[in-house]
Amino acid sequence: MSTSLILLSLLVIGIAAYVMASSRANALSGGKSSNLHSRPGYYGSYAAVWAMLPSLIVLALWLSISPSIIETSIRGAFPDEVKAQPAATQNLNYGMVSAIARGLPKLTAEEVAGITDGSIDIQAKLGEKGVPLAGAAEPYMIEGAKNLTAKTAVSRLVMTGVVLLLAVAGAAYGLRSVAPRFRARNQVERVMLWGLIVASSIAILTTIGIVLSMLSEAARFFAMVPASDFFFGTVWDPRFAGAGGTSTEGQFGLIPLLAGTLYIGFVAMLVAVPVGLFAAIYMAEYASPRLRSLAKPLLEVLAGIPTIVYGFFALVTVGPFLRDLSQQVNGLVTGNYMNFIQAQSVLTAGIVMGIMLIPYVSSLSDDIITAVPRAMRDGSLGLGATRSETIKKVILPAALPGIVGALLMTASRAIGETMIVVLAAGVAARIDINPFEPMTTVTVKIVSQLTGDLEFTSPQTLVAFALGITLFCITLCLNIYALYIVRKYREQYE
Amino acid sequence: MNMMSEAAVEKALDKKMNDIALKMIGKDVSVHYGEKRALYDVNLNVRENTVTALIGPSGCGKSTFLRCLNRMNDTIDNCKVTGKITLDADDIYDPNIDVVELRARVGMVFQKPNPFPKSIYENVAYGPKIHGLARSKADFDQVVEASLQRAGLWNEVKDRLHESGTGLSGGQQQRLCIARAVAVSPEVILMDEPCSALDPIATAKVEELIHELRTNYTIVIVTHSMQQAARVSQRTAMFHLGHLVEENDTDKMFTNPDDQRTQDYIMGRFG
Amino acid sequence: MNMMSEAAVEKALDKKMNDIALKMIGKDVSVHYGEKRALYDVNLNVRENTVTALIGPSGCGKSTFLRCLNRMNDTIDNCKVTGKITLDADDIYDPNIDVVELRARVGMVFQKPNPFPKSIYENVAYGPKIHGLARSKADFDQVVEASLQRAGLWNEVKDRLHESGTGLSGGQQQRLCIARAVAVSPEVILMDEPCSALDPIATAKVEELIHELRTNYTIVIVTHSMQQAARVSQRTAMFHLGHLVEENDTDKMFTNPDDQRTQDYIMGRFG
Amino acid sequence: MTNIVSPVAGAVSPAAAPRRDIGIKRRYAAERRFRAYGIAAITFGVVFLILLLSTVIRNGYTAFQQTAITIPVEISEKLIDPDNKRATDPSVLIAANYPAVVRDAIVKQLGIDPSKRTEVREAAAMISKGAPIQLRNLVVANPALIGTTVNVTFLADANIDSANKGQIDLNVPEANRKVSDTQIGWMNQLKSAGAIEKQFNTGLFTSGNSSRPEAAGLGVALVGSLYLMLIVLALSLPIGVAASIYLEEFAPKNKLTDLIEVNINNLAAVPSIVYGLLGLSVFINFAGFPRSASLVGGLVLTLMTLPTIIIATRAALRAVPPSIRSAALGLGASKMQMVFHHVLPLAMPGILTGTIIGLAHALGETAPLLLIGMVAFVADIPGTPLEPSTALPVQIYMWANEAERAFVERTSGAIIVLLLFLILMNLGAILLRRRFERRW
Amino acid sequence: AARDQVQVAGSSTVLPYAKIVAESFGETFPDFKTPVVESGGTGAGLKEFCKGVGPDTIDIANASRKINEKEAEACKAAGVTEIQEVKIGYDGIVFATDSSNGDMKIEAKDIYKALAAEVIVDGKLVANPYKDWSEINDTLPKGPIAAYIPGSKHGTREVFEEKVMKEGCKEAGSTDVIKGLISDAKEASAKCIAVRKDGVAVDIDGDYTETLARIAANKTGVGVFGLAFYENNADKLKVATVGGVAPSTETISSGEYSVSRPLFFYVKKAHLGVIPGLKEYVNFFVADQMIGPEGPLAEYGLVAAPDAEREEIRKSVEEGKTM
Ligand SMILES: Nc1ncnc2c1ncn2[C@@H]1O[C@H](COP(=O)(O)OP(=O)(O)OP(=O)(O)O)[C@@H](O)[C@H]1O
Ligand SMILES: Nc1ncnc2c1ncn2[C@@H]1O[C@H](COP(=O)(O)OP(=O)(O)OP(=O)(O)O)[C@@H](O)[C@H]1O
Ligand SMILES: [Mg+2]
Ligand SMILES: [Mg+2]
Repeated sequence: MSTSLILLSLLVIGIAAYVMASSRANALSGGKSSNLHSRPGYYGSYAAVWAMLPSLIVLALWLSISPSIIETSIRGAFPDEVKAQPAATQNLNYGMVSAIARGLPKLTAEEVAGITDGSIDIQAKLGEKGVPLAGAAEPYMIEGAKNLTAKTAVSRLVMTGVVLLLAVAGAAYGLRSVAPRFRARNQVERVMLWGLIVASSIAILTTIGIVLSMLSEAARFFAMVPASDFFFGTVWDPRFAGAGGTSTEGQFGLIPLLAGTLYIGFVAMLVAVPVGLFAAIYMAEYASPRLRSLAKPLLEVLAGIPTIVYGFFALVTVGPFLRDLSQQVNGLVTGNYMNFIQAQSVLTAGIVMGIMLIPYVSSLSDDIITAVPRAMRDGSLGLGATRSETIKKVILPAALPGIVGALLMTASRAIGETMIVVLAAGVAARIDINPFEPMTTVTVKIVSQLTGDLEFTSPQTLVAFALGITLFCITLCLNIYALYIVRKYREQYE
Repeated sequence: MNMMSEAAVEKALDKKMNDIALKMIGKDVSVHYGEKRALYDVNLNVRENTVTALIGPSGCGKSTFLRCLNRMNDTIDNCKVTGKITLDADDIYDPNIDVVELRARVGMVFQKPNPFPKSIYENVAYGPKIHGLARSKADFDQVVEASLQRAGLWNEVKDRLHESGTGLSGGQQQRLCIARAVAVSPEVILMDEPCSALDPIATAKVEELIHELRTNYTIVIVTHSMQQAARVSQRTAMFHLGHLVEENDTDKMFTNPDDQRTQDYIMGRFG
Repeated sequence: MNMMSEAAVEKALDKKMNDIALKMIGKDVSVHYGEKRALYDVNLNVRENTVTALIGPSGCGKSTFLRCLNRMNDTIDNCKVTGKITLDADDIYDPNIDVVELRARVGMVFQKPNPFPKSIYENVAYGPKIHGLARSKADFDQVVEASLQRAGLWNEVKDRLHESGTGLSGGQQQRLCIARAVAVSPEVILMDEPCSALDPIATAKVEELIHELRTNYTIVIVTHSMQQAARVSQRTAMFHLGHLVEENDTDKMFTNPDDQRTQDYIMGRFG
Repeated sequence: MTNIVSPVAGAVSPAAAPRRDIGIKRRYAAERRFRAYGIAAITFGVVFLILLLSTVIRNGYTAFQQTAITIPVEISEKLIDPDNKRATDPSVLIAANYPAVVRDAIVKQLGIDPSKRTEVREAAAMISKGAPIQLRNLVVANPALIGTTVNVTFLADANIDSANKGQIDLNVPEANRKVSDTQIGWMNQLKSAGAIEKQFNTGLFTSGNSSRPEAAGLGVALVGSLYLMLIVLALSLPIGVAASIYLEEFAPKNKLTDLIEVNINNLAAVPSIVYGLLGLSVFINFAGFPRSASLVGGLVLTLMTLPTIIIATRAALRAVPPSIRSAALGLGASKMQMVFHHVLPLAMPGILTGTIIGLAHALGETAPLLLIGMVAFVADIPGTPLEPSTALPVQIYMWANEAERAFVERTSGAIIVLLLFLILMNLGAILLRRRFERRW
Repeated sequence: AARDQVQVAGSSTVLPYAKIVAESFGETFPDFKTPVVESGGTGAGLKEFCKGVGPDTIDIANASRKINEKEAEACKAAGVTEIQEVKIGYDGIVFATDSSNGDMKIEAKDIYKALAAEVIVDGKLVANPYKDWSEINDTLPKGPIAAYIPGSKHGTREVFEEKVMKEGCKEAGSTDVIKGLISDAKEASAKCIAVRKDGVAVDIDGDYTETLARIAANKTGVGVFGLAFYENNADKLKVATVGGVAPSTETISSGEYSVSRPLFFYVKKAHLGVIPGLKEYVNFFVADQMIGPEGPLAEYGLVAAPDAEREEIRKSVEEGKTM
């Protein structure tokens, strides 16, 4: 049976179990549900869970483990001289075997025979059928492939049997457990709880995945470039080390990127936080429902505009505008019409990114502010506080944890943004305290080092992974600090 | 102090006799919550330096009327108030009136205790702070202590002033809210069932407070305890189904009311 | 019906005489909120089909004890309960006990009315729904109406069953919460000042309800009205500063208490 | 406090009593300022939005129109099937010299001497290079057309399209323009003959990508984005909400859950391209999903969106007052029931906001798609999420980098389409959110 | 899973050409699906290419440079032993400014002087002091120096460094002086090509559109473009002659204009004849109809290889010659 068919049968068994168990519970209750511990639906769900969950787990495990078990046994049957080859070659050989095995079912019996006795060129034959082979196949590979096909078939058959049997057995067990005092709801809720736990573990798995997918490459980078040069270097200048290039590998100083990241993020937050917070406060506390229901989605559009659009907006409109403005201002003040704001600058990037981030602050904060119970507002207004005082002294403190969460997310987005920075602040890695000069961020460099024409094993590319890991650790520390702050100032209403 | 207070009482009584010092006047006050009408043309005056009790069965509109007096109904979206209410001859629903000043002058204790999720100290100091009634730390300490004393809560909380006000028992929260309202010394204090969660002793303390406040302040109190109304108030108004049934001197009200319904209600023959 | 109820009362009295039917037993119950200790080794039994009143000054730990009886204290982070409480001989703090089932058997009306921000109908129907006590729409209608009737709220809200429960007056909310608790017919009902926001007539109705419920249910009520305690309860327990001062038959308690403090409190000589 | 207020003389109005100074003027000024800040903030955001949108719309609205040339085409048998073998060998029809047919048609229409080779070439260049294919499909579908003359509407070449829309600066020296003066003359000639007209650009929505600007469309990108968003919505919303519920309502509050919380916040700060790396190694290399497929893209974007939804949901859950929880628990609801019946509905607005913002972000994201091969030239509309496809932002990104001028307006046009997509997508959530919003 | 279309990845410089070919291929062969062409850079493309053999790996990697040793080894280790290299033509690299500027004639040494991190002044290596084009060469227009050059990850950057900076260094006579000052040969040659970091030379990590936009925002700036991009935007840009030669397809293919680089693609031989359409695609690509001087690629801006070289390419494809 194909996997999807098995899944379908499991579903059918599950539904059947549900129906039977709940009707059985109904019958047991004798019309008075207080005789039962749980509602009949819970008994049904309990039986369905028993029918489907174990069998699904077995199915998943089987599907993921059996290939490697079969692989080991096939490899064990390889001739000794093949086994003596280096591991990489062996892997390739096994790749061939599985490719042949993929092709075998597409061949007729004669063709298989032909292949086995060597009268037909297997590579060409399988190529015809759309299965590419990396090289010429040796007899032991064909043998292995046949073996593989056979074993896979057996494994699948057994798996189908086991899984379906398990499902039926589970359903029966679930059904048998139906008894008035049986705590079906607790059991079902326990399963749900595990579901929730699994969902939250996805976040953990993502983290592990991210760290793992970067760690080994980052380690390779640090094998080529000393960590101290990376962490304490103040010059970012990875040179082009192309094919047979003569140039050296350049310098990979983290500091200018980090400074740029923090600076640009800071300016962006300087725009986004006040604007977003005030917008949220206005929408939640002052605006008429109509204005609010219009303004909120409008501002949310800002979050959906692709960042490249912001980037070009910064490059073509905001940057030159600020430059010309500074020219005029300088001219009026000093008489020297020299622009002091560069067209590409921290300021430009910060402002434009800040605009993009407004809805992150405004929409979330608005929801949280709206959720503060009315009694809090009444209490303060009744004492003669103005609305703004109420907001500042009562509502915002009560909404603080949520708002801080929103702000953290906003800051995170600011750190993770690329296109706006590239187009608005450029890619020049410099250290400067003047916000009117260009700088760049870690993220920009991660993207630019990962794309482009360099080979993947050069430190120029690998540095992206080192940057990624470092950024990860730094933001982690910032987040821990933020959590500590929130804990300290949290106010629980009621 | 006692002397003075007595003098004040006398003065108040004088005024009452002449029927002049009307602190607040409600004329044809009607309230709608959306479609539902909650008050029907209520004409009720609040006399200065007097305790006015509002009584009536649950849901008859006492809180609604009370909330009209300092415009707390403004905060309810679908609530519409018509008619005229004056405070010291100023129409409080006049667009030019300043709600904040109004509420600073007409303070309120809500029916459901609603302490801020802040420390007990901050809860009480909040009003004086926003109105600038205290400056130095010492001022604040003094105001906080005095207010908590008056609400009869000081002894219970003096060791935990900096713990959260939401961690108090129900009755303690109610007294905290009274302390909070008293701390800004408004001219009129509206109290919506201030003793509902209080034991007799605490109730007595609050009643004493009301008595004491009366010399300088005007008080409107909602209560469902006839005894309490009789004990603390000079004037009583009886509501029923959104109508003002009767308004009268408390003594008269509880001995010989004009309206049959009042009589029935007070006698517990109602419903 | 009346006959039966009388018979039941007699039965209950019988049990009481023999001192057997203890529905709940609290042994050495102590509660800490963080550092602060709120109850000190309370030993208090709740008899079956009896109304037990808890009295005592505000902040003495009545609500805290009540919340121990159905483990609502579990939801407060820093609250720690020690000692042993049994319901029908099962230790309710046993890790194997099903808290949900416990709470379905031991219902609660909270001190501060807390209706769900749903319609009045849904507020009442919620309990029966999750416990599967009603199936059809008609069943639900019937349960909702009966419960609201019992809480004396039906007439006021029958036209607006599908409006929000939070748009009710304070007293109406309180009765709604009572109706909500009654709708699931728990074995034990804990009521934390159920009449605090009610006028005398509504109070009388709730007291009548309590009286009626007593035949089949066990009731624990917190009240700060001595009169109410005397009217509705058969047993009274008096708390003070976290200690159980005295537990006794109500009659005895209000006439000739064993403890001096009880006497003082009841006489109002306290504080 | 016990001081008696100044004695009231007789029947004088009590209003004469001096009022307390509670700094009302100053406070009202602060109040007005505060309000003004709010209005300013909203105005700031909205003005920028309008500025952005108007720029985009100004540049892009022309992309929704397309110049088409309708000319009579003589489908001569001589050119298409000179040896009359089409009955036996259908491939003749496919391989026939259609470009010549198109060329002849335009040459005839303009009345050019067919022997002047450069002029002929220039004239032929006015019609899209896709025209021969269009003609071929026409003939293959209906071989009876051979030997007849039919009116066919071709797309004009992108440069003629631009010229027709007035986007080409005729002051630039002819050598530096893509359109010659002769072609402009011809264009005007065709215009006066009524052969050139602007029509609605349906191809923009239905065609796949193309290297010819006039034929390039967003079909693949639209379908791809649709798949992506469906996958993201179907996965990230339930997973995100489930995770938040566990962390906020069930998880014991200890160091481990703190770590998870911090960790999720931190995931929001991971640059999106890193998710691309993760997707490449997990979904393509490890799990063996195909490259360029929207399924993989959807999974990657799901991981990227999860932190946003989780953070928003947790904040919303936290904002539900505890009294609601006690009320439910007190009635004998289990914790699960309490959460799903009461807390979740109240937290819904916040959850939906998180979803709106998260999806908006996912809809506009390019970087992670780069590494899993979705930044690609794809011409065929994908039938399933396993086939190669692109996404709207990718198309915008790629068109923005095209050299041809005609792609400029299309880039803006694509942005408009993306925003429409965004608005449509969010409309449901916004309406839903309004339903759930209430104050208590 | 079997795949029914060709998958291509790699250099974004080659992308437009591959796109044109893929599209025409799809139209010409209705039986085959149009190939999918990813962009993402030569390095990433080759990495995917070298992942192994089989339908779950790509068939062709586009490259704007030759595959290097390490990459070829990685390929081999993964089983990609037979790789066909196909050169498709040349990419000309031009310097251009905003069209509002006057004619610009530059020499490699001007660029070197304007952009080098350190230049020789009075026999000493000092940080680049020049601020204005006219300080370098008075034939150049007056205006502050600003240049938009490809980022250090781009293949074009390498060409820029090798063919312009290094040449300019030599032309300016600095090479020898530097060699005299610095003993280490590697370091000395690095000095020649190091670009100043004071904001005068701006790295562009994006595409030429970004350079174009930057020039539009700063009219005195000089940008580096591909010939194809310039030709499509000739109305907005003014191209500079280098060494007196104006860049064009003719001058580049004849070698007169030196700043250019070859473009390639690499084919996985094991996939030929297996992935439907792959063989046809490769043949279609190298036909004169595509890469010839009259073909659409040349029209777009590719500099076609000389006739003989194209013949060579076709022959080696025909023979299936591998590296
Ligand atoms: N969540 C909490 N955190 C800290 N302390 C608490 C908390 N809840 C109650 N307390 C304290 O525990 C003591 C007993 O509180 P409890 O609520 O049981 O009083 P009570 O007898 O119900 O009083 P009342 O009649 O005022 O409701 C009080 O001093 C109170 O301040
Ligand atoms: N926000 C509201 N929306 C709709 N109706 C309301 C609202 N608030 C109160 N009502 C209704 O208006 C009427 C009067 O309510 P009000 O709160 O004034 O009663 P009350 O006299 O204070 O009663 P109680 O003693 O129970 O507090 C009641 O019927 C109530 O249901
Ligand atoms: Mg009320
Ligand atoms: Mg209490």
